[in-house]
Amino acid sequence: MTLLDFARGPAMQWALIIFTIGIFWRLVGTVLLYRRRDFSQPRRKSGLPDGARAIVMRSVLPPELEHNIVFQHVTGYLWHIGYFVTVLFLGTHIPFFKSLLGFGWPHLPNAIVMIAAAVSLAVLVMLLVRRMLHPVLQKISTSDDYISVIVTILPLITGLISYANIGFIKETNLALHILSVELLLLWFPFGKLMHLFMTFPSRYQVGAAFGRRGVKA
Amino acid sequence: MSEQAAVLGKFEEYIAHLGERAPAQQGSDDERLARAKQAFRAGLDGAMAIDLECCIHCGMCAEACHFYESTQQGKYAPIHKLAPLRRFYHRELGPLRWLFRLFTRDISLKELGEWQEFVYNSCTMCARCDMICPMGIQISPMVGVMRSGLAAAELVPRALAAGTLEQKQQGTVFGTGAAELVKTVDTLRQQGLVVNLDKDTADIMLLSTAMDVNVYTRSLAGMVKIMNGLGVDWTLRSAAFEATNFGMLSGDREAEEAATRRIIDEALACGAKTIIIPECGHAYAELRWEAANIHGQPLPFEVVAISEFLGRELQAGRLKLKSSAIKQRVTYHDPCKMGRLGGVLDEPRALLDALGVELTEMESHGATNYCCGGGGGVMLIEGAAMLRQRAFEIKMRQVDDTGADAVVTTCDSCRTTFITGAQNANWHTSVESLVELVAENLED
Amino acid sequence: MAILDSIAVSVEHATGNLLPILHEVRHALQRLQDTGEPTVIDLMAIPMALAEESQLEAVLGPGEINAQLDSLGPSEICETGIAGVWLLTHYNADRERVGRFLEITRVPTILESQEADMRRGLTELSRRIGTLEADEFMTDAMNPAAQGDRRNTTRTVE
Amino acid sequence: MSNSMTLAEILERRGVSRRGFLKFSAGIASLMAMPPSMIPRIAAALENARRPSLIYLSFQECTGCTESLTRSHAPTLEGLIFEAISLDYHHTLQAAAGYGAEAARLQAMEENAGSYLVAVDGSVPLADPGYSTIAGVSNVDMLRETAEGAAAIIAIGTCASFGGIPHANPNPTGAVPISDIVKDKPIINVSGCPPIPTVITGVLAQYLTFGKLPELDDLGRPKAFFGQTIHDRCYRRPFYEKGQYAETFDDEGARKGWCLFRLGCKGPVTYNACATLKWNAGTSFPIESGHGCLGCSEPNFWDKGSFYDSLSATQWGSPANLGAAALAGAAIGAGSAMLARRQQKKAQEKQS
Repeated sequence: MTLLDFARGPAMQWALIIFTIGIFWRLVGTVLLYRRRDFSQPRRKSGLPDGARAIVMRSVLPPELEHNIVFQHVTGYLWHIGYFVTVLFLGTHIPFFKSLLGFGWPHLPNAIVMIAAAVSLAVLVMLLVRRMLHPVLQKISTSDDYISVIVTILPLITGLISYANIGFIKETNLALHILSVELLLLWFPFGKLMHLFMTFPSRYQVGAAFGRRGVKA
Repeated sequence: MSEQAAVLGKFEEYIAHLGERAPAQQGSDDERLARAKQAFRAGLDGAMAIDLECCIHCGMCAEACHFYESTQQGKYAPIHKLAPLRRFYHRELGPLRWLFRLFTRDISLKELGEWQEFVYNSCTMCARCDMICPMGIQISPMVGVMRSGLAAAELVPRALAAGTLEQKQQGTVFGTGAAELVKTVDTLRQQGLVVNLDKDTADIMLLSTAMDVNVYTRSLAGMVKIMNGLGVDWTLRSAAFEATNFGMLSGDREAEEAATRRIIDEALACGAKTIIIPECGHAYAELRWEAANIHGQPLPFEVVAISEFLGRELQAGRLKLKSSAIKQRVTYHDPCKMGRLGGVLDEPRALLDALGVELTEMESHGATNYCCGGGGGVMLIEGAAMLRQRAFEIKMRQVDDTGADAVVTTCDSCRTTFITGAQNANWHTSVESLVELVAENLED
Repeated sequence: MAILDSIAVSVEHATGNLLPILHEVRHALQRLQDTGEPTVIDLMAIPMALAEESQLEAVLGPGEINAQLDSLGPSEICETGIAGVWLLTHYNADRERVGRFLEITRVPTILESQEADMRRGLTELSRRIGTLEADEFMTDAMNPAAQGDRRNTTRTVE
Repeated sequence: MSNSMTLAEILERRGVSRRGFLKFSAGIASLMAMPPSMIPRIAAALENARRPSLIYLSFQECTGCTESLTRSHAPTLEGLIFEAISLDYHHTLQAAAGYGAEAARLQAMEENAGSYLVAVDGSVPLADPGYSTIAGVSNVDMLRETAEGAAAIIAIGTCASFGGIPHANPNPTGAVPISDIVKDKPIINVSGCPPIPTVITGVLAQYLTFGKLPELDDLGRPKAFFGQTIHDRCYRRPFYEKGQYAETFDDEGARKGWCLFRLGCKGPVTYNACATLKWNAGTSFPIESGHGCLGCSEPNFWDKGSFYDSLSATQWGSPANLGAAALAGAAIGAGSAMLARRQQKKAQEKQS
């Protein structure tokens, strides 16, 4: 049982199991909490149009709000898109999804994916440093924020190292890369990475709540 | 304008001593903490849970908050106001609470005490941060839950505590009871106005506030004049004329519900089909959106703000206004609880349009409007004076950018904050009440 | 098996090792001329696609000398179109390729006659001469008349 | 041929010229991926190498390695290497059988005590010695007995090196590699299923040439042949770097000879010399003929999931477990939510 076998075999198996249990536990445990009924007279019959609209349009803010956060928006989307392009469209990642989901999709040339990965890594590191220095972020950051960003950066670093074939021999590089992905899967349900799932209901709620009072949010 | 300032001066002096009448502390520390936790547990719900679960601490909410923008201090970041509530949620209600309890420290009374500055002095619950949060978190309602926790732990700023105690025990605000109302009504009647007070039944039950009865009597007079002009069946009820709700401002659920129930019962008693809320922001938020929930079922009558009502009457053609009566260039300040949190955006503008006023909007107006800095009871907290003034500077800049000579608004708190803010900053733009403008320009 | 054949496999110039080898040959040739030092490159150790191998031979081109060594299977030792650059290919008894070298030298060492072989050659030659002389003695003794037309006698060597 | 003669003398006896000997040394150098400049030194070393005796034991094996051994295209193996080494015992190749064959083995062991080589092919069953015996003697006993006086042991094939297929799950015979039994002798693992013929003779030639054991990696395999992975020396590597993969065995990518990573190639994690020495006399190797590497020279290659699942596919178990995990998570979540609701209802009653 080499490190790579362990990483590809039992470690991946248990990481995915704990990941799945954790996600459903936290999602169902949150969604089923007591929800207050609102008897007041709504200005809009159903919350659906406003809620659905907010899920998308909350990313596009009116100029008077946007001009203060252009930096956060640009860097945020830059590294998110770079990260997902790397994860979803690298040639060697597709078989992983194919084995998990049963279907695959076309991939992008390595050159493009590597640029996306490098940009994403650079921005993530810069944002981590900013989190330590910015007056607001210093005040509101918890250990979860730091763990989550490190756990997100590690697969990117080990992935780039494995691709560039520097550092350890290939199996160890690949094993470390897979283990870092498993660390991400294990931490996922317990930290703020859950916003991958929680963002959409939350945006729906703000859209519906403000829409109920006749305001586009 | 000067006569108003004089009366306002008297009122300010009254507020300055309000704190002295704050209730003494009763519960022991442990009881107060337990009650705070109970308030948190009762106040939180599934929607707030999802919000608390998906905050990624990106700090963007601070970029929308006038208190942070004007002071640039990290501690005024909106999400920071919810830190204790978030930890409580993860320890007590969240799905992984048994796990989080191992790694998240409990909340303490001392910490809640420190948070008074964040959830009262530096937060008007204006919900501008709710408009920017990339995760769609509604921070303002949760600040309300924080306030209910601090209120349960007797940690309310003295002025708000005193106001709440008075309203809870005597049912009056700033010492203005039925007698003071009658006195003002008599003065209006001497000016030739027909004031329906305590009619047995009426289609419309008009509400007023202590501020209107004592300070902005022309606003009350304006409402009366317009109502008579429209020939609607209305009345004021001395048993429940007070729209202000100190319980909502301080977070004291019990006081809040008592004041609201009093208005609902009175409306049912006189068979009103509509309740009209005077120029008061938080009263609209309370009665329009919370009263039915306190009542426990949909209300049998409609709840409308005066600006909303007049807008509708105008659009229905029943209200006729003299246009081009006002020459000044004007900008409109949307009271947060009317506009962003109430949805009353178009009616006031329709009225201003009918008055032939040249309206130039501020950069942030309507749903993204900057708060005047005095709402949510912050106007009464003297500890928040510096913060209010710094926040007001943003509003002044926004108004100056439009080049308007006057600001029209439709909320007593905003109006008072504008007047005192202008005095402190020696700022010459005047502030007008929408209702008074309409009343002065009714077509005969 | 027609199906398998139908899959036309075209191997592009994939490894990209062709140019590096040619550069190495050029340096070696330069060194040979400057210092006289020969160089041997083992082509078997360098992964090359089929097409690249034939292209290497095409670039170097055929030369004037094509030597054939028959020992433990055939070997071809030929000078390429570039003087001083020799291509050696060794096969074993089953005509399977055993070694393939590029030797940049005046003459590949394997072409030169070897000491041990020459020593053995010497003894073998003297033996053969010996037998030849013995034949002539026997014929003289048995048939003195035939001494004259020695030129066209064909002898079978016992 | 008695053991006293040196290889040079044997060659002369066979009428092989010195030039032929140079060609043989060049072949050995290329075989062992030695730098060509080493050829003269190899020739010199080979000339006066003493003829070691080799005892070839075959245990739980499929004779694939022996097939591979005799297919070796190293210079005239049949004629020369065996001449160089006296193959005193190989019960597949030797004519003698039964006690005669055993007698030859024992005799060879006595004569060359301490200096003979033992080549072992196949794993040794420990569950029940009776599973595999030769002339009534169980494999494990024969191995221990033969290994006693051996100078070194060459485990030929993945079975002897790491247990191979008999060792694969569920390993009914309790098959173990040679290194599990013989602890006190140097063991050279020439893994591969079968190993490349030239690698076997290469190791023998190296021992013959330098008289000492080749440098071994951490799994006891000669670094000369197992120092790099197939992936390192694969001629399709540029396609891997560019991200050009064959998706099926006959799609456009496969026709163009693109990388087979996505068809399960285990090249990146398999150490062997297939990519350079190639098979069938340098004709080709699995990847060149369009099929991914199986990783046959690595331990437990049979138990590492399907040969057609790519390295990044991972063995994450079955959708059923994840389904069960989802249900379990949801159930616990629902439970925790119900408990929380009850607490909240109590708090709200107390509140109002």
